[in-house]
Amino acid sequence: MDFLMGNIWLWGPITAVVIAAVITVNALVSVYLERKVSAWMQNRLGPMENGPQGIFQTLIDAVKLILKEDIIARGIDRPLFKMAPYIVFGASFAVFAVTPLAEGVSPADLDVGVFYVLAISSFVAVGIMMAGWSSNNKWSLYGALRGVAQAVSYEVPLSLAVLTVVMAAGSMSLQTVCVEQGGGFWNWNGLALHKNPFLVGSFLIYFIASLAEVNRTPFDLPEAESELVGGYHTEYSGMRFALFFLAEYANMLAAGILASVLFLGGWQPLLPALDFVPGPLWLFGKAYFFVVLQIWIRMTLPRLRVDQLMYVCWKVLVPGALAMLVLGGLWQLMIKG
Amino acid sequence: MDIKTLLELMFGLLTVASAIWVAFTPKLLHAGFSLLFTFFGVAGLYVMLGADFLAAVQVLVYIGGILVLLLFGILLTTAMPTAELTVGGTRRGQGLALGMLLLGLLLLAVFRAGWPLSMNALPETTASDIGKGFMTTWLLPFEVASILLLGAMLGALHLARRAGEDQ
Amino acid sequence: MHMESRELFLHGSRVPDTGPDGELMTLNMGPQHPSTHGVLRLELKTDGEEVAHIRPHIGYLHRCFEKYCEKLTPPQIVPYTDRMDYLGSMNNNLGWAVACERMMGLEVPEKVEYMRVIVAELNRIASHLVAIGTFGLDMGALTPYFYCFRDREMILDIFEEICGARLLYNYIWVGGLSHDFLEDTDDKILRFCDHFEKRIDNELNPLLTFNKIFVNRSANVGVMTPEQAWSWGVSGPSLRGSGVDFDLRRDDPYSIYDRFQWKVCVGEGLMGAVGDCWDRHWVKVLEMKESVKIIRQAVASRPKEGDVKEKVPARVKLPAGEIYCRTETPRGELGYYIVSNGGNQPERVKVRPPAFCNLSVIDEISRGALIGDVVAILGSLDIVLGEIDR
Amino acid sequence: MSLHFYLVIGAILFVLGILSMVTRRNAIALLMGVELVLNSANLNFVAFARFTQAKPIEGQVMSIFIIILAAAEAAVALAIVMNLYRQQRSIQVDEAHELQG
Amino acid sequence: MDFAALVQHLRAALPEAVLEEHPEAFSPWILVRREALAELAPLLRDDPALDFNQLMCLSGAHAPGPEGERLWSVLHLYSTRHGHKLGLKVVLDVADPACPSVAGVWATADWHEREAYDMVGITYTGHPDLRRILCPDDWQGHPLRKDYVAPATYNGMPLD
Repeated sequence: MDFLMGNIWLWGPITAVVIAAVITVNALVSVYLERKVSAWMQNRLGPMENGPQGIFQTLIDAVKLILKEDIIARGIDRPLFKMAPYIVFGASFAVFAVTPLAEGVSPADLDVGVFYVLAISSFVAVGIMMAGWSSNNKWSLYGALRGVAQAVSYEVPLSLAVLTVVMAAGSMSLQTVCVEQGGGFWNWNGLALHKNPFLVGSFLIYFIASLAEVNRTPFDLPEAESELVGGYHTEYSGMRFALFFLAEYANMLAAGILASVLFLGGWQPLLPALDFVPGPLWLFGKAYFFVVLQIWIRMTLPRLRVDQLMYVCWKVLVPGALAMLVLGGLWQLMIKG
Repeated sequence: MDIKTLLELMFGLLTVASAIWVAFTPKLLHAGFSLLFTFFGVAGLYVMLGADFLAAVQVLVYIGGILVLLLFGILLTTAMPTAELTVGGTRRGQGLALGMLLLGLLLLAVFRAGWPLSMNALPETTASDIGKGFMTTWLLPFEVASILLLGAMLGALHLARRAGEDQ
Repeated sequence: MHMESRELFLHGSRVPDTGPDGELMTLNMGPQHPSTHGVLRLELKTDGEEVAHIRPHIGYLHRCFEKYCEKLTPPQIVPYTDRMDYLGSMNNNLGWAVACERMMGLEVPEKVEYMRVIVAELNRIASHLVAIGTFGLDMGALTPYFYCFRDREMILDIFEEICGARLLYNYIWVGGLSHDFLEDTDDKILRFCDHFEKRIDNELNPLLTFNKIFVNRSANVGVMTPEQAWSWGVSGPSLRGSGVDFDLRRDDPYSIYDRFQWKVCVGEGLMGAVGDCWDRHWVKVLEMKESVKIIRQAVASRPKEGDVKEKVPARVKLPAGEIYCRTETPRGELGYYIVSNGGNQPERVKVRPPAFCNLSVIDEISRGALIGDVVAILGSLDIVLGEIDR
Repeated sequence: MSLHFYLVIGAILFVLGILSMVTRRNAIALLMGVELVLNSANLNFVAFARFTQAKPIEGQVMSIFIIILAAAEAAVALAIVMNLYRQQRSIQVDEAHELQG
Repeated sequence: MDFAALVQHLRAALPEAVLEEHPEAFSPWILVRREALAELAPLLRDDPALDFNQLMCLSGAHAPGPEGERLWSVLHLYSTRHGHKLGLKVVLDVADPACPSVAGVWATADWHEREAYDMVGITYTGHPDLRRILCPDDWQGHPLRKDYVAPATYNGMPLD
């Protein structure tokens, strides 16, 4: 509750603006990364026209999206249609409020930080459903149904994997989780075989489930362009589409941030000696490592089918995550006492 | 104005306004999505009451679970997205009269009763207290609740299966 | 008939609207849809994600090929055949040339025959590369598509050198060819073959063919039995994918295919049932290797001397009579039914496009499939709408 | 804000929930009414715990139990609704006669 | 079986069916009596000596002949087991363009008959779903008829 106690009139707006700026810049960087990394993997050049190596291409695309007409087709449920992008965007926006940037520095260090992130991301499902339904387009509806089913299902293994970390750290505060992993990369949860080997399994499960949560290949069924045209955002254009786009890339980064905080030490440096590099750089460096990993996977793997998606979730990830949770708990009890 | 009071007012207004929409809108889908704001407003009020863990639970279970379930139910029980989904109200007048009566009674009770007020300092963190409570004082209800959830899950699975899938 | 056509268009006649779980939803896939490989409309009757029936609606690309043929002389028709199956133009040219030459009793020089086989097989590889790449794309695999197109580009470069066009070649004429190969064309082709064989084994197969997700998506999906395939007139890799050992190049020989050592590849159900989408994909992969074999032999033994246009008649006149002549294009059996009354223009030309028949089976093999499967099945059938609609 | 503020909001929510349950015919709209009532009860519990008790945790624990109940109730109720829809093609509750013994 | 043997076999099985034979053609064909086609088609497919398992092509044509303009429905059959081919032709009057459908025997005929109906206007009796296939469903006329004149407008849209 600390953030309410300080001078919220000052800190609230500043934090909001900074987060908005981070999300926007992140979208520009991630889109550029996605284009260049995929081009590099596919023997192409990618965007080359605007600026050196085409670095301004995404900026120009963003301007284009903002200037484009906001088309609202006939038969659309207007209030819901207009509201949906804001809900999706707002949810991904709010997740960043608990990012631990450095020791003791985070926009809001909630005691229930991890839980807060999980709770807030459930808004996305409702927003997706709102968008898909109100579009009055069957492809959108399919996308929405898939998206919601997927988000709800993969939240289970995701939460279970996160729980393992919470158990190990003894706190749901992201700051505490970070502090716990100090002292070099061998103490990071995702690599610390000596601390609790089952955390490594949780790391893997978390990463796979987070791919599904942020709708990335091979789990990008809600927007599977070769099947559902564009999924739930088929009917969107202009600024509203840009919001979905921003939210998607913000979610990618948020998944990366959460992964690095929970499993790779967050703002902790690689080695204690590298302390002089500021924490946010470490954090975002690790987060972008995960973003690039997501892009890499997208360019490598085909997409799963709906039934296979559910199979992977309920028959592979959930039992796996449960096993990691139980074994990790036992380890905690027995070995560490 | 105090920031806290302002937020309380805002959340309260959001809760009530969206709940009114839930109760009176003729469109089923709008009622469903309006419920999102009611739940969110209530979660905000929980935060104002110092129950941050409960607020997160509220969002996670009500919005992420129950609301999604309700919306899914709506979508699955209507064949086409274009169909006008009315909630089919009846006895609107009688209901309204009854509601007004009830509201009057409740408000009377709220304001006339002498509540033993005793403001306490907020605990440092509610999550660990609640967790400890579940494992000690309320262990039995906690276990009963988990069995109830398991039973509900199995029951729902059984009910939702198609007739031909019994084998 | 016309009276009820509007009704038929809107509701269809033989497709029931109810499924086991109540009403079926009509879902229009296309005419504008990323995975219809052209302008095709599939009317899906779905029960949730499950597809109960598919009704393909074609004709969006109808360009009156058969009507034009009645007004053109046989050499003038050659460029029009290019535009039917625009991914396998050489093979379309070849089919037309073979049909006309059979009617006229024309013998083409050895050299021309060899060169025809080389370009036809190169074009087969190019076409299969597009088919494989887009099949992967349909399943969300983005990168193999670019790798396939990179290799296809090398073939197109060769074609550009020998005839100046990259897509619609007008290369194989009745009685000959439009241009001779260049000095270094043979070397280029051989270099491509060396490069390409490695690419299949080192890149395409590990990345796509044996990718676990890809296999799971395509194996046991859209299974077509040999009986179904024969009944619906399915041909080409789709027929062979069902385990049928039948290839017109061997079983109804034309040109000089009987002189080469190669084998007909059939689906064996390595990953699932025989005749599933994976088998159809696998047959294409194997066929590309066989085509490389044929090309190598043809390049090695082709006569280098002589003119490729010496036998091209100044005025082609088809003698009176009718013929049905078929050849194996990348997509299967391309048949030309030509009726001539001895005049300058044919009386009637009917094309039997392979993709037309291949597409018609889609309803039968995708009952009970999911929407994602329909995309896979469509991709595995490898249709070209320009040919279906003509 | 005082206790009364929360109690008033709780009362309004409760009345609106009852109103939905009484006037709506669609089964899912009815369920929404139930959720409103449960929320109002929860809000009261938490508010009372905050303003009148030495240990505010007990009210919150009660609320969590209610949320658990609500989740279970929603799951089962929706399963019933789905079944109803499958058999009757309608989820208007006054048309559901088969539930009567 | 060569063409002569095929014709002999058919004449023995169904004496009325075969009207003419044309062994001299590039693709030898027989002229079949319209009424006999429905009976002939299952025989062609199921008789183990014939075993025509593939309908290679079914074409509709509108061709002027000695007796004036006629509609043709031409079937080209192939047997993968025996490797023999046969062309079947049914000649129809423009005024009475009904022809028995073989879609129940070879499914290939389903779409090809629809195309023949669309292009030259042969109405196949017994076809499961005889609709236009390439032209729009409300198109007027049959484009591959010799006397076809392209309409000036379609649904109010000018056509050039």
